[in-house]
Amino acid sequence: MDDYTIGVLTNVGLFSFLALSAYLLLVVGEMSFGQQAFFGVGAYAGGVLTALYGVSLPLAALGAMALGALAALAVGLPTLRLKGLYFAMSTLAAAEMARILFELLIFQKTVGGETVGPDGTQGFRGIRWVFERGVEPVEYLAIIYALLAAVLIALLLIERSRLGAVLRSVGSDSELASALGVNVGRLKLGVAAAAGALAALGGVLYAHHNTYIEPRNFDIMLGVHSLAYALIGGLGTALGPLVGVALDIGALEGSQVFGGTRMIVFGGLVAVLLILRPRGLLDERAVQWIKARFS
Amino acid sequence: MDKSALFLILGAAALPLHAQGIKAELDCRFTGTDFVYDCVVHLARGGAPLAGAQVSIGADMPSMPMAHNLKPVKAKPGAKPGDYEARLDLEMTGEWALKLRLAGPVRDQLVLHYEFDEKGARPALRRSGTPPRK
Amino acid sequence: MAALLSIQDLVTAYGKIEALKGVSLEVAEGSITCLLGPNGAGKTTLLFTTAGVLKPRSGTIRFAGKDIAGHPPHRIVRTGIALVPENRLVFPQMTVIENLRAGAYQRSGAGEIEADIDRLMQRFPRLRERAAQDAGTLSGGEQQMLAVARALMSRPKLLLMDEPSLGLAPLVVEEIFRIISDLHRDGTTILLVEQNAYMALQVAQHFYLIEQGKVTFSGDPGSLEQDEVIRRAYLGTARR
Amino acid sequence: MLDLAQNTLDGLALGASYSLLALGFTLIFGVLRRMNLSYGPAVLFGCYCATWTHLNFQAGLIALAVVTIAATVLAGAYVERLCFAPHRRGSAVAAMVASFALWMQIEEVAMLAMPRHIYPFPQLFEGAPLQFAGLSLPGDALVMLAATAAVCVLLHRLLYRSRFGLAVRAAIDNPLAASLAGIDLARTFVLVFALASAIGGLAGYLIVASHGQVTPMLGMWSTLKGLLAMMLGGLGSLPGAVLGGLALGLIEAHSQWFFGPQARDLVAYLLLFALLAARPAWMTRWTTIRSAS
Repeated sequence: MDDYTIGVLTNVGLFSFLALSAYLLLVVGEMSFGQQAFFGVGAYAGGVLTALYGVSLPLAALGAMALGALAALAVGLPTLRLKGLYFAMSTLAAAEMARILFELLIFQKTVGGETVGPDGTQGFRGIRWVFERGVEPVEYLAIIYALLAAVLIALLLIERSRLGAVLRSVGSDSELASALGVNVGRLKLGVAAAAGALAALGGVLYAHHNTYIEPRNFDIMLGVHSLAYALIGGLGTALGPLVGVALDIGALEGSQVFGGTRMIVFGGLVAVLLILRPRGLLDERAVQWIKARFS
Repeated sequence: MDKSALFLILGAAALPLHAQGIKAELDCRFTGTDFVYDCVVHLARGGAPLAGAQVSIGADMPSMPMAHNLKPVKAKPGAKPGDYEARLDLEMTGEWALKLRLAGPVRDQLVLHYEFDEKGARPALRRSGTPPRK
Repeated sequence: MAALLSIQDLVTAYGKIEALKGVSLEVAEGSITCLLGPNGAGKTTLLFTTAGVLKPRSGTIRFAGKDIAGHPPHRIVRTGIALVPENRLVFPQMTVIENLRAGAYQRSGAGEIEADIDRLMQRFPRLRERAAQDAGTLSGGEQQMLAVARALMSRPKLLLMDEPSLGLAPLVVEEIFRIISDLHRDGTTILLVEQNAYMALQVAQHFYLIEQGKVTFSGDPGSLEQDEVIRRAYLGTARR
Repeated sequence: MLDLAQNTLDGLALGASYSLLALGFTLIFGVLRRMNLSYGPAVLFGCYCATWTHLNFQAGLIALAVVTIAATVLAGAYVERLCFAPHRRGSAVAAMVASFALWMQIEEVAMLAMPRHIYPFPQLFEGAPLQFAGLSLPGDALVMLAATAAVCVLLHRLLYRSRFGLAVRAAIDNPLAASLAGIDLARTFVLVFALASAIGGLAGYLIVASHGQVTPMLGMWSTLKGLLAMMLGGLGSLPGAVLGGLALGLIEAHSQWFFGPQARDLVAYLLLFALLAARPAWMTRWTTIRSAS
């Protein structure tokens, strides 16, 4: 595979973490415009841990995920009792605040004779942990997809378990679910934390792939895209968001057929697709239909 | 695959061994046809020109870098050592994040920000994401 | 008397579930025709289909000679049919007067409309007292009167009424049925869906019994003993 | 003290543009109960069409305003037909995501047609700012305030004194009752969408003419500001949209003065977040929001 194909597949993998993060909240009926903030938290935390403190990537990833989960709780605690559009707007506000805080974040150390670390709007260069260990692009791609596979397996197992059913019940009618004894508040917070950690994991991997991050990478466009991928792909299964990402970045971007006009084609395609399948490609009905075919 | 599996398991916490910082500068000239620029990359390490590297240049938009990126271009070694030439075909003017991927004597990746216009390109003055108020 | 409204083999479904399984009935001009039947028999579906809110799957609805099946609600209102829906649909954040004006949305001639409003105010004195109030602040009975008055503002030839006495105090129910008889006296044709079979049969000239989306009986109030009708309406017509 | 007054004045002028944007947003949300993410991009499309006209023909200020408004209404109609008409009875989320997809599309069309990063736009008011009592009010700010006041008055008269206004308010209050009263909901929604787009086009023109430049950021910027102002004013209420816009303008003007440009937006978002988290009753007294999905 040439460098470009590896690059596109890596982007698909990285974006999938973010789309899955948005998907998790959608399953419990909450629409978040802010998962890109936790993606950014993961990127900055992971970058600082490896570039400034020499922590190994796996350890740094765990640290970043923990921080992502904490950040998600900090946003979720005051807002998760909000409904629909109010919750969505609070996540948007929180994420834009995070982006501006990244712009104000200046925290540098001299390591090996160079000053390294976040420098506000100048961004954060030199996250070279992966390059210094001579990891080939195709190997890093394998790591990303191994982690993605692990996350997917976990999600698909949860979906089949009792917890999966409870999550979907909260998503379809949270009043009814709480009437049946589900602690909706605590459950939604748990899901928000998990979604935050998942986005942070994607962030760490992105930072080390790109070796440079800046606040503008984590703007509202990223958040709206990840939400759209989950909704276009369909909420029936954890594979749905991946279909959304693969459709846009994989097919259209990768094909370069449309070149500059890719967004025009993607925009029109999605609008028409949503008319035919308002709940996305792999919605609940499609998943039942497929299960019926194969079980 | 051994190297990546190795460090996944080991996760050894090692001091970040830093390849000496590589500096890169870019001179680009507008070729006359829309958004196509002829560029020369000057690579230096510790002050001395870095010759003999394989350089490929990709370009991303600062916002949504994972969705907007153009096919990377392989640069040809230029006249002087440490110089590499490449023709960049961008979709539009404005600020681009150029991703230089180096292989050969040193493996690294640098990201440079340049503002492209009708004449050529100059380092982008970094302003915040929030649009400035008049 | 010629039939003002005649419905033939009307089928309306919600997705796969057929709420009306081929209903045929007629409403004679100037009459009060009553539709009785247990909950979920399809009474409201029939009114919604006639008023155009629901699209029928098949069958015809002939009104004053024209087939209006499937037409959108705003065109059906223009042909002269007005629906007073279940649980008193009003515009809660608009005043009583504005609710009435909305009812006359399709009519032109401001003078005539204001005259109609005054006439209705005489017929419904309670509405005159509340004229400038938001409809949402009215009592159940007052809202029901407002809903009827608003429907009358479009000067309908046929008035469809969906359980006007639902959830109202007995005294108010008396008043509602007095209004229905007055409307009948003034020549308005009424198709009345009503739970309160006893009161409905007092005013109706003809009635239909509907169960699980099918008409199972039709006749004049005299043709069956009152209790027999009520027994059938609510205990079903299971063969003994 | 003088600075406080000057900042307040600047804040009101800035807030006026936000109010116009929020009015357009709220009209669509109030009637359709739907969120239109293509609202800003439609305004961008309008402004780009005006810029194209300006670059190729000698067009006066009024002509450019008309082109902006007309093009915005055109883009708005396109969005309405493809994203909102098909989902009228369906899910609000599908409509919103479809409007997001068209946001991408419209912005890409605009940027491909005119790829330069920044385009000059004829200044609304060349003269020196108005000076009184030690305060200065630039001409375009004055026009912005006047335009916003005019739109508020006209909109109020339209809604409370015209037959169309009665239909719009009835559709907002109770769509089923409205259709039973003989109001053609489909036609009302299309007309309201056009009205909201026209207001957005006017706002876009005034913003671009007072800045004297057009950038591709205008689409996202106006969507965010309109949304923010609408939420601040209490979702779905037209007076709330105007007040929310002015409040946002004041917050930004004062926080920029005290803490600098970055803090300006930080304070605005922080305030919205705190407001939403605390969620005082007055924010929802006007509408009950069924969950968006």
